[in-house]
Amino acid sequence: MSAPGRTYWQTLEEIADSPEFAAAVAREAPRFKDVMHGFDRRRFLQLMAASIALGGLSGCGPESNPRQLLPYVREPENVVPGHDRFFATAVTQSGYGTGELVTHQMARPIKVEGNPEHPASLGAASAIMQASILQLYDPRRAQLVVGNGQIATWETFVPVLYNRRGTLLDRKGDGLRILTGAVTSPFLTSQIAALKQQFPQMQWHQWEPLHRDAEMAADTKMFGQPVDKLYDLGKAERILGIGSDLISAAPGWLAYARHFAAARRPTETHGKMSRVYAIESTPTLLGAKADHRLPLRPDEIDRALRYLAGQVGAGPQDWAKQTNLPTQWLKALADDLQQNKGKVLVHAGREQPAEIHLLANAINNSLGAFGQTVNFISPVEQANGSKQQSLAELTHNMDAGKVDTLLILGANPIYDAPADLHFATALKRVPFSVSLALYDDETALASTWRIPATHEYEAWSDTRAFDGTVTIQQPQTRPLYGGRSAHALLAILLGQPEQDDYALVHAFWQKQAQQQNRGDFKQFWYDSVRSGVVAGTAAKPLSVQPSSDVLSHLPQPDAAKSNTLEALFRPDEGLWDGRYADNPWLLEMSRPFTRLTWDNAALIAPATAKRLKLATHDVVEIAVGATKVKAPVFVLPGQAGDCITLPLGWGRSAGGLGVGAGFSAYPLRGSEHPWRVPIAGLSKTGETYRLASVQGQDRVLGRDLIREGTLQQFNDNPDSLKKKSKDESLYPPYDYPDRAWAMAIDLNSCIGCQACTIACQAENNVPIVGKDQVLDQRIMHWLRIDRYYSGPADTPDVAFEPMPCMHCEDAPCEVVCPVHATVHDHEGLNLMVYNRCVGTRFCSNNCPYKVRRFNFFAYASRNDRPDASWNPEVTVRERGVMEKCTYCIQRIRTTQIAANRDNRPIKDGEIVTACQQSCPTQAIIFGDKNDRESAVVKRKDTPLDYVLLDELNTKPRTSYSALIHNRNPAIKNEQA
Amino acid sequence: MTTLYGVLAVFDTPEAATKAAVYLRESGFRRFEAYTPFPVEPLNRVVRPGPKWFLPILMFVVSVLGAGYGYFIQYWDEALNYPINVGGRPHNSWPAFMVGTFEFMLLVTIAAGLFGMLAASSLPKLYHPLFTSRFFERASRDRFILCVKASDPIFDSKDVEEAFGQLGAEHIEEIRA
Amino acid sequence: MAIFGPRANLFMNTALLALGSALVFMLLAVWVVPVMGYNTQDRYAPNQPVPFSHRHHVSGLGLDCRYCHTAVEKSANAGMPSTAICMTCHSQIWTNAKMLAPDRQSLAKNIPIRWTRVYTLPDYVFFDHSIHIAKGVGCTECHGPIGDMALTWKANTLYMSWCLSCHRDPAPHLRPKDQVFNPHWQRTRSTPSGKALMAAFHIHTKALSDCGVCHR
Amino acid sequence: MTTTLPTELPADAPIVAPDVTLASLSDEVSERILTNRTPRWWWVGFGLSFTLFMVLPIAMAWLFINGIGVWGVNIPVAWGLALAEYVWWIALASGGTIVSALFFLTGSPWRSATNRIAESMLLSAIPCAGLMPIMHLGRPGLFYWLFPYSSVMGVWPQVRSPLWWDFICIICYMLMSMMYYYAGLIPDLATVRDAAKSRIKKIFYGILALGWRGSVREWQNQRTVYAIMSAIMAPMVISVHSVVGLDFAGGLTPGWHDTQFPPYFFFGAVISGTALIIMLTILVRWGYSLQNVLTEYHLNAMAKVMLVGSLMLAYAYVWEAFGPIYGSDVADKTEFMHRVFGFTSPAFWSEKTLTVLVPQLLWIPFVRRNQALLLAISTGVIVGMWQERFVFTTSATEHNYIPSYWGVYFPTVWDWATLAGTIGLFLTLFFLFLRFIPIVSIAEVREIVHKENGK
Repeated sequence: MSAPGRTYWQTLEEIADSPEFAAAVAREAPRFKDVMHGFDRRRFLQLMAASIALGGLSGCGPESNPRQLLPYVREPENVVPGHDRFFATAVTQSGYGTGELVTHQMARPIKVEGNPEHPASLGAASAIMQASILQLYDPRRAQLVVGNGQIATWETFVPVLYNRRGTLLDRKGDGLRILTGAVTSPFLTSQIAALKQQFPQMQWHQWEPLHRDAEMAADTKMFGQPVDKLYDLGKAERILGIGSDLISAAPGWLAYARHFAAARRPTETHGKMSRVYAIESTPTLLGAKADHRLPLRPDEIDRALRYLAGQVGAGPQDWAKQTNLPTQWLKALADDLQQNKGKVLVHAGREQPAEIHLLANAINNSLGAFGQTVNFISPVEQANGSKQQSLAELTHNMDAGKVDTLLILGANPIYDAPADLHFATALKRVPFSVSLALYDDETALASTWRIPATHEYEAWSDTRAFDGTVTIQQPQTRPLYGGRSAHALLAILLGQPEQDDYALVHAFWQKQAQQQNRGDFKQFWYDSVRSGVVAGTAAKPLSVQPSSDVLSHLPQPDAAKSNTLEALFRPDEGLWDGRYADNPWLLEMSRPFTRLTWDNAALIAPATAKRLKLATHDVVEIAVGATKVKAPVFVLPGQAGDCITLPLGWGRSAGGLGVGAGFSAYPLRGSEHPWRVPIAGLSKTGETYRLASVQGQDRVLGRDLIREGTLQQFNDNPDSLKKKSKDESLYPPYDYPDRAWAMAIDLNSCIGCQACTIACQAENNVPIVGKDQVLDQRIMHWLRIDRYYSGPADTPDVAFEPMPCMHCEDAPCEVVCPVHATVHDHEGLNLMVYNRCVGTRFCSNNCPYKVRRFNFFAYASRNDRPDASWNPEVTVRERGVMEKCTYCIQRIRTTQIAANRDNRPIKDGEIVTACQQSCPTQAIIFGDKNDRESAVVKRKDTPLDYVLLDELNTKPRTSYSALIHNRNPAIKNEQA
Repeated sequence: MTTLYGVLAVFDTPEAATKAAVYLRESGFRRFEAYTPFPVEPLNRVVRPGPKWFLPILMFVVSVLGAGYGYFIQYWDEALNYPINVGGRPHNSWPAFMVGTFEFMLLVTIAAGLFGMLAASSLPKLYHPLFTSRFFERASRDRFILCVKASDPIFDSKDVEEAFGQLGAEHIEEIRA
Repeated sequence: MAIFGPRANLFMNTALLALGSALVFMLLAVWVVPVMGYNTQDRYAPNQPVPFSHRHHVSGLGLDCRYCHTAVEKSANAGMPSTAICMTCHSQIWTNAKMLAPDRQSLAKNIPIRWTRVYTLPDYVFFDHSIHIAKGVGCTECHGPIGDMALTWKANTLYMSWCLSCHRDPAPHLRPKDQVFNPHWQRTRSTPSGKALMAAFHIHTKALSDCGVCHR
Repeated sequence: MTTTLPTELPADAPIVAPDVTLASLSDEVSERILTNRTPRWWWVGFGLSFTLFMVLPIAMAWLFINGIGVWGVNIPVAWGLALAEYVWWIALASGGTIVSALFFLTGSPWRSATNRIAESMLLSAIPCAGLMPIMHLGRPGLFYWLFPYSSVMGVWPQVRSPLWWDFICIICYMLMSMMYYYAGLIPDLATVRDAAKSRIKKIFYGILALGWRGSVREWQNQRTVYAIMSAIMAPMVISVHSVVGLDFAGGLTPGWHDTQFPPYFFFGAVISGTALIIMLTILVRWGYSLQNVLTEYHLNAMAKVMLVGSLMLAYAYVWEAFGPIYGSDVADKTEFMHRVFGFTSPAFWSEKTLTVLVPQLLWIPFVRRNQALLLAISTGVIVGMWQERFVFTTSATEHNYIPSYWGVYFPTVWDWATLAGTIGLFLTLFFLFLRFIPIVSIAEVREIVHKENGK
């Protein structure tokens, strides 16, 4: 079977002597920088082409056309061919950095893991982080410098910019504008500051479509100064989420999710468990995990919060006399919160208006959350003003013709700016605009100059995490497509002789180190880069004075307006604001609630859909003001009535693979209504559109798939959820004396974030199949997260259930394979031998858990990603063979071989599966069932442990911990 | 002049042929054969074409051997050659091996039957002296033919032809090979 | 009147005989063809850019395998020697031997030498040199009398059945740790028995023939 | 199951026409294939069949070039049309053996004239069946890995798999049917050889007849062996189809995991096989105008078999419903509900109608004798059985144990092309048999003629 990954591996293992390799090594390990060579992209691509050509020659039997071996010319130190090496760095999302370790095989970055030493990661890695590795290799990335429509080169661009600098200096930088996204990078900030000195008249603007303006404004109002809040979920016993993105998108959510889950495992917390309430208009991950969830329209949320404020004494008493609200529910909530003063956390999502944030702050304040569950630091972002204002000013200046030089660094306003600003037309007024972008996106194409940007894995830079911790980002390879970094660009404007980003960043930190007198810089630099964390840079806690009367002059709530539709804008779980819209893994990642791939849709509550006579797949035309947008409908249980959620980030018109996928909601998004806007008209077009959702049925239909109970039940009788399972079997038992690999998955911890799915995809060379094939039900994900509803359709309980291979001891799949292609080994792994498979697909029919995947076409070779990006430790599967989760057998084998080499036992936790490693909430544990001390056994021994479809007696090795709800006895309605 | 193979007589009914055959046997002839368009039961008893039990026994023996081999090859495969844990089933899952055993047994039995039959009838034999007679073709149509072989100890062409004549043979002919 | 003369029987029988033997022959072919030299590439010795002789370097000069194949004890790949390694000696001796021109060019131009593979495993087989070395499997067990090869030739089929034969019964293929790299090692009366070695190396054959050992 | 049928002859339907003599019988039957003037209806029929057959190579080429993905199969529904048709073809084939072997044992006189048609049909149907499982493999080129042969991998087939049983069954069944066919055919070949005028044909059939002379010794051996063979073929065909049933019942998929399917499948074979034989018999009677040999008596008898078949099937259907409804398995229940009310339910209901309700008409003697009606009912049965196999194969995996992974199956144009192509293949082969093989077992009918007409 032809396996590009492996072939490339076998040839590149020796190719790797080539200059770019040595250079890459030098780049990755600073102390090798003396071995640096120049880098030539064309040569790199030639080599790739060569490797692709060689890809076809692999296979068994005689080598009619033997392959070649290319050894090093000079062996670099510390590179053992075939050994993984890890390099710390960080990726940013809307400015905030998350630390990670990038795995290298022969100097090729192939996998992203979280950096356990980094506060924002704690070892976990989000789906988006992990997918970034594919973006690095994406052949669709921008590769050409283009000036005024002419293909140019960096070398021709530099003088142009340099000359411009001259004229700008004369007018003190008047007319010079710089547009960036949110910036936390100390170095970039210092560069811009330096510019400001040279060009006093210049302006720096930032734009983030998913900005946190409202929260910032509210906090500034509340505390008299801008602050960032840090949450201590260990202390929070009562959590109220208001459309909260606390464990899904907020800066630092990976860390928050870790602590959130830790407080919700009754078996580990001696029967104690935080109680979570959620009030939201559209389902969030926090809402899914909430013990009580109340879907409300935005205006209802406003009044509900005022009611709460009244109840807990944070606001005027008369607010407590609200009507047409589920007051019984809210009252119970209010009482519960008050009984837990000091242990309460109220969190509102970035999409909530300033009033809500003020109310949340006030309630937190009066319930003594500040200093306990909520702590303050000065903002991590360097320029923390309103992004919206910032962009508005810029646009107006452009319209007024005040701007003649505009540098756009990694922003894409033409696509995602508020529609009413008409940025595109404004940009036409700018005679000289430069766009530094990863893709030839909408803005880049409209600028007079466009420069391919470096990926974050291709250049030196630095960034700060949600708590202020600084990471020095080191490149994982030389620029694959000739990109340039923002630093290099600004350096030119600063009149510095062209130097590469390494020198710049290095110099900057040398200065910093001196100022902070860090002692020996060499050591400091080495440690910081190596560990991925600059020690002691976490922001100091800030003591603030919350003003108590913020609520007094709060504008009156808009009157209840039911049956008038509202559009809500939300970030997409995979594409964020659209900047990841070209990433195949994220496009094909099933969204936690809709399970949609390759598309976004207008999410409508069942009741509303009924009223409007709409069904999933219908196409509607949504009119806001004069603008109309066509969108397919998706009926989403748990969505609040009368509001239609439109995920942002889709419908790109330029860029890479994402072009044409989904629809863009940005045209409907204006400045005054960034997150919710009344819908002028919604009309059914009569067309239908096929949405590729990978969820078959929404409910378990009486099967024992999701076992759940209440904390009450559990504490009264821990074994109440145990079901008597009989171990009768006709077959003599096989015993697994040495090792018995097993997995335990905790449904309480799983928040459905999809990180494990992407981790598995990255680790195991799982190909993407494309929308058509997903529609044909041929998606390849080895590990999927099933989503089940229970209870009424409008306010359902949600359960997420990760489904890897169960590795049944009496596996039904194995017995029906006629060629021994799937069998057991002596450690109880259910092996899948691809090269023996003839593709009868009987095993899949006979798998009760439906975790087997089949290569109906040669998907792997259809994926246009460079061979270098596949994991060389895993076979790339050919057309016509079955495949499935292997418990990451390659990791097991590598560790076992290493252990056997020096005759030592394997420690528990030494072997970690990809899904387990990436999981932010540690929902997945893998280990040896025979080792009574192992973590996996500890979890399996808990009374909550159960296996799926017990009655089939397949004896799965993967087991689950039942779902426990910490219900508030005062709330009768089980579902709300 | 080639050697005499035997004398052939054509009868138009099985009864006549049988009568003739009985006569031949009673008058001490041993080496004669009857050729008929369809099996005529009485003739069997007169002509005595050899043991009836041979083929059944042959097929039985073969079937036993076949079954044995069929089972063994499966047992060898799963339990001896490469014993792998398949879904926790025992290496010697004899119930599962039964199908293969059974089918293979039947296959070899049928084969033994067919080839045994041909061998026992010493077929194929494209050439046979009798084919030289143009009357012989009717043995596969509507006539019943007796043939006394010259090799019979008491064979004498004159007597035989005479006898056939009396027995009402339609046609009498000497066959030479 | 007959269409077939007496000879027809002869023809018929010969024909049947031929048919039968043809069938038997085809059945045998299933066994024979795969193990024919053409398919096993037995003694396949491709031309190399530099006609490197193990006989000269190993048996002659007594170089240790690990001098060139540096990673063989640490990693799955034995590691092909870099040009630099060749040049450690050949910068001193045979400095302008015609035969070594490719080396000098490679070093000068910083372009790797392109050797031709002698052993190629399919991509779905994951072989690890280091563990075999660690468990006392000598180089020559797989690479044949490599120490005496003028030009490296393929000494084994690399068929799965060949791998299995050793994975099922490693004992006869083991040798004391210190002899692993000895190209001319012979089992003597004093060498510990295969059983003893298996115990010493903690080799347990039970799981050694699991599919997952080589196929991932 | 298939016990003896009433062998009493209806007054109005003699088993052979009184005017048939030994001579006329041999001459007529052999003349049909010896004649140099191939009838026009044969050319037309053969031409159409062959054109249809030509769809198959195209479909296969497309399949092998692009991969199994060109079919509608998916996960969860990993088996689609190909497997359904495989079962369908096997059922049709088995019908042939049932008529020729089972009713030889029961000594039903009507079997003699029809068994050659039945077996020719069987031999034409097996290739169609055999193709399916190989085509549906992900890597068809490697199907030979199912053979127990010594490979350099040292790995052998996994003989616990129902698929392997199946593979072995098909191969054995094909070989055995051929030998059984030939063992019965030799005397007739001899007849044709002797009837042939042209030298070529004499040689051709002469070689095939292996020099059969019809001596008492040959007859005795042939009859002994043939009887035993029939006694073997009968259980053989039952086992073959039971194993096909085990392909499904062997697993634990809801809707498949049911002990009744082996007999269930066999019943299907009885009815659909007989139906096809009836259609072909009518074709042969009409085409070769052999009404005097293939009399209404035969049609009548086979109609009765079909009726019995439909009754057995009805019994199986009752159990098909009883299991899920009475049982406690939720998955089974939902799966059955899907089968009955799901989106394939039209096929489900029409299948039950065509295979169980409509054949009840056969209680009426008139219907059993009326060729037009018989033709219609038989066609209905065959179509119905196809639907049954289709619904059975796909509906189970569509609604499996994991609701979140429920799916649907839609055949693609290439699925249908494969079906069309195999039908073409079947007809092509059958027409060839018609042209070159005595389509009525002369030797066996002779005995009846002798018994009935005495000459």
